[in-house]
Amino acid sequence: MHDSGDVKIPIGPQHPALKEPESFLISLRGEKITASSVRLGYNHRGIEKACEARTYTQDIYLIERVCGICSHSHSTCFVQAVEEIAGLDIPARAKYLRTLIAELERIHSHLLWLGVAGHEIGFDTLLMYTWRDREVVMDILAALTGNRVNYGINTIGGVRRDINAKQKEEVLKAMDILETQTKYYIDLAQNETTLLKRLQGVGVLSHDDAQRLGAVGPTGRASGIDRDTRKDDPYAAYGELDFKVISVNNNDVYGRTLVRLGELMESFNLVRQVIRKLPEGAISVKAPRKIPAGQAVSRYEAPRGEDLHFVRSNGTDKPDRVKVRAPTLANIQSVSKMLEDRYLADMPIVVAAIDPCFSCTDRMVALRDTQNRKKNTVPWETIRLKGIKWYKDKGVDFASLNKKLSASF
Amino acid sequence: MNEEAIKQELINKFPYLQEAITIKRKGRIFAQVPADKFDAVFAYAVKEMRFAALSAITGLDRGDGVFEVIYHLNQEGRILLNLCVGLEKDKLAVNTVTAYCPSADIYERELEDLLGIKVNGLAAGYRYPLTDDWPQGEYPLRKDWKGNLASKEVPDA
Amino acid sequence: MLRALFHILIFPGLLFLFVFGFLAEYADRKLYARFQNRVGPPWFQPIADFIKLISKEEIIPEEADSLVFKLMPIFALIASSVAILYIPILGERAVYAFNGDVIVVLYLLTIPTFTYFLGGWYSRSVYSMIGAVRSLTQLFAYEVPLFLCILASAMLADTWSISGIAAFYSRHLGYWFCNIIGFGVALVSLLGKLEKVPFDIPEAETEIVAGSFTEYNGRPLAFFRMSFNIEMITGASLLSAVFLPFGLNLHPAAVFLCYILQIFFIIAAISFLRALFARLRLDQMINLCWKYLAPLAFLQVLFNLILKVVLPR
Amino acid sequence: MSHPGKIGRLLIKMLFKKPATLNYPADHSGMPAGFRGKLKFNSLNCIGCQMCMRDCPAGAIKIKKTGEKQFEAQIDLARCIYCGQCVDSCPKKALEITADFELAQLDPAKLKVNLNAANKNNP
Repeated sequence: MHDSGDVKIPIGPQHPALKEPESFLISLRGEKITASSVRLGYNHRGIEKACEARTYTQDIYLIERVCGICSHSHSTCFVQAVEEIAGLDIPARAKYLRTLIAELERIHSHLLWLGVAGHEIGFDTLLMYTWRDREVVMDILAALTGNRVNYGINTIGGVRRDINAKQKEEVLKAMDILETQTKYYIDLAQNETTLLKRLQGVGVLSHDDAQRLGAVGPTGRASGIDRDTRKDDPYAAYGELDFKVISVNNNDVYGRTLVRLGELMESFNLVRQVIRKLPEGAISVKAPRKIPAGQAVSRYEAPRGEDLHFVRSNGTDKPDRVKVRAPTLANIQSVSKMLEDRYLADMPIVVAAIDPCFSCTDRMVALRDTQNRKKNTVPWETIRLKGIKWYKDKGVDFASLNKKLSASF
Repeated sequence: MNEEAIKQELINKFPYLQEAITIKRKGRIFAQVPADKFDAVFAYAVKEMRFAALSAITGLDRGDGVFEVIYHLNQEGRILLNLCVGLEKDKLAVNTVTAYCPSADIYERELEDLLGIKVNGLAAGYRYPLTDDWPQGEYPLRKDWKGNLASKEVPDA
Repeated sequence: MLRALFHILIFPGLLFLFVFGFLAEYADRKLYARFQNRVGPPWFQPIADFIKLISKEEIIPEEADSLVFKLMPIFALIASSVAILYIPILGERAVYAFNGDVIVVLYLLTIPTFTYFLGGWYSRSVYSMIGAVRSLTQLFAYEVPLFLCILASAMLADTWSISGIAAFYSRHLGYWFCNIIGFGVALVSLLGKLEKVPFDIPEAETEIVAGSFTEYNGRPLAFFRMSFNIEMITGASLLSAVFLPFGLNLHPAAVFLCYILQIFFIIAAISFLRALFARLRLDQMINLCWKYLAPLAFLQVLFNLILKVVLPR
Repeated sequence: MSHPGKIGRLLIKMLFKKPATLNYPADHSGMPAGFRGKLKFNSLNCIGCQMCMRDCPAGAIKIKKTGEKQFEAQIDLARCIYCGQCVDSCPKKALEITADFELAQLDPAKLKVNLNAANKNNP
């Protein structure tokens, strides 16, 4: 894999291109990548072990924080598994509201991805514009659910908040604004030369490679595998809604961009359908505190791909085992395949194209003392204090700053 | 190929699975497979019955000294076949399935790291998800592991 | 002697360049932000950044050659500020003009790129080495078209001194239009020299952290960023002197106003181009330069040669 | 027909439009009404059943008995994740969510807020 001749450069775990910690070891000959290996696990926080120590209601909020961007996907997937074990049949209105928030989350996740992709290839204007438009859908989500990201709309047996007529108007108005913007971005992605140059033919994953390596979601659908859990294994209200599964055969990053933009357009009319067909009735059903023993597997089409939760209960109010398989885990294995004989400059956009989603943990830092050559492990705390002391010697005293600031509060 | 037909075909091929297969609901088939016959059933399901995609591998410690490994296979995304293998505490080993599904590699490393289930034939590589300086013999997802790691002195990296 | 000191230290020298450099950076960043529908930084942001960097602790990597590490920013600063003395700012006459100062200015403007290479190479980090090599490869791609365009207009003006070129075109106002292709190519090459977005490959933030400046911090980084600002001023005034000879012999105040307007127009063009494109890969950038910029420059030279014969003196 | 600089027209248009970013905190537009921020405690309705303490995912709320039929809620704003589960679990509507989200403090001790019966208008 890594022969000794090439220059080996580490990308990550702390690297501006990768928003979250995953580390790649890339060996280069000139500008060409000859081999790459990926190292994961920096974000392991032991969520599955923690779930076994908490009740089901508390677990919803823990599972929601597995991923910062697609929190609704994980909480819906978990709650559906628990409802299936408990045999709860949630009211139709709750199903439609879950689908509404799911599609709004897909819209904000794809717009975020479009901006990050633009930033990875140095097109910051696209980042600024897409993230400005994303604020429209974030405000809608904040108004509907009470928070911009971790919505907390799900509870076992249904949803916690309802939607009134005025909010329905706002959602429809926002969809029209976003649809015009997305049409412009589709036209831009297809016709802007520098964008095309940086996206076409990059990160190629052929159809059977994608199948063999188990690529899911937009990464798979850009290589011709049209698997979409919303269509194959419908959950919530997707059974009663009609929509197309977007899949192209470009097999490269450009194809993934087209798939995500196509899905944005699909999400807009899905949201309109949900608002139009929203049935009347209760929004949640009373759920028992102790869930009877049993097991269930629930699947969900997260913005990044198929998300799978396995829950096993043992009759108490705490789950016996919760297994979360995030979509990125399935896609990360095809990254090494995509990176083969690509340029180093394509590395960030190829990694960003599968839209990886991790988060970071507290780490020790190993500092080598140049005078006495002794290497010691310095925890964060000492570095923080060293920083403060260093500035104090320079006459900048933070204590007085605190007093001044707190006086003004 | 609906759930009934799949169940019937499995039972014809492997008669000992007669009462071990249950259809929980549309698209979910659970099958309890004895450990020694697991490789044959898995190969048959992947090769002949087009359960080509391995969605995930779940490992769990039932607490009563029996561990379980569940292979979630799906057929064109619609039907999920969950092959469940029980393992005794003293003989915690399974054979790798990376020959049929290369994507299983990272799921099997997770089994090894978090539950200590030995996967024979798994290629060498980085451990996932725990760190390199994680002490040997500590398997966090086991029921008897209480996470008293903080007290132990972390070896110098 | 006093006049020389005044020229070096005050007017077209360091003080003017510092202040004008901060103003130019502010205009560039504010316009770039407004193009992207953002509010943009306050006017004192560049000065604040400079002061913050100056007050920071200076950490030099152990393997790096500390002498080279410290000296390169100073050389970059000197090279780009000395070049301004040969470029006419107030009217047609630069402070020092002799027949051949075009070559001197062009070489002085190339030195900063070499200092980025040496600074990056000697700070021994993997990212800065790759960034350093990239800035050199990129240098050869955009340098040739830039030289050709400026030499083309020098040929038409039949002189090797920038002041002479400016004087010639201000007398024959009609001729400046035939250099329009040269102006376009020179503008794009200036983007390459200043390492702005379509060509900021050596400093690609998302690939190699900060390219050759990865290990730089504190005072050296402050001087490097300062040299970028001054290089922007010098490059822009070179382009405006050679290609935009407007209002060179009016009332001195009007001349200075024209100069400021031209510099502002060039900076606006730079930030517009910066907001317009995605960053190219190195191989694409070199293709672009050799497939489009160089032929256009040759066309400009050819065009000027014909004009030299046809046009009355 | 792909050509470079396709976004040019939009750039010029954006130059003359109002920027979309705000100068927070000077420009203080705040969050929509239903936003989940700091808790409010009506101590009169509280019966001390501690259902909220049981359901709180972060263990951020403590209910103490300060007298006959008088209860005090101690909320740790640092641990609280503002999910509002306690508001739903409370059978007596003693807890409410306000939209106040600017709760940063320099002194960590100030993050432990005591909402008790004494002051009606909760700090």
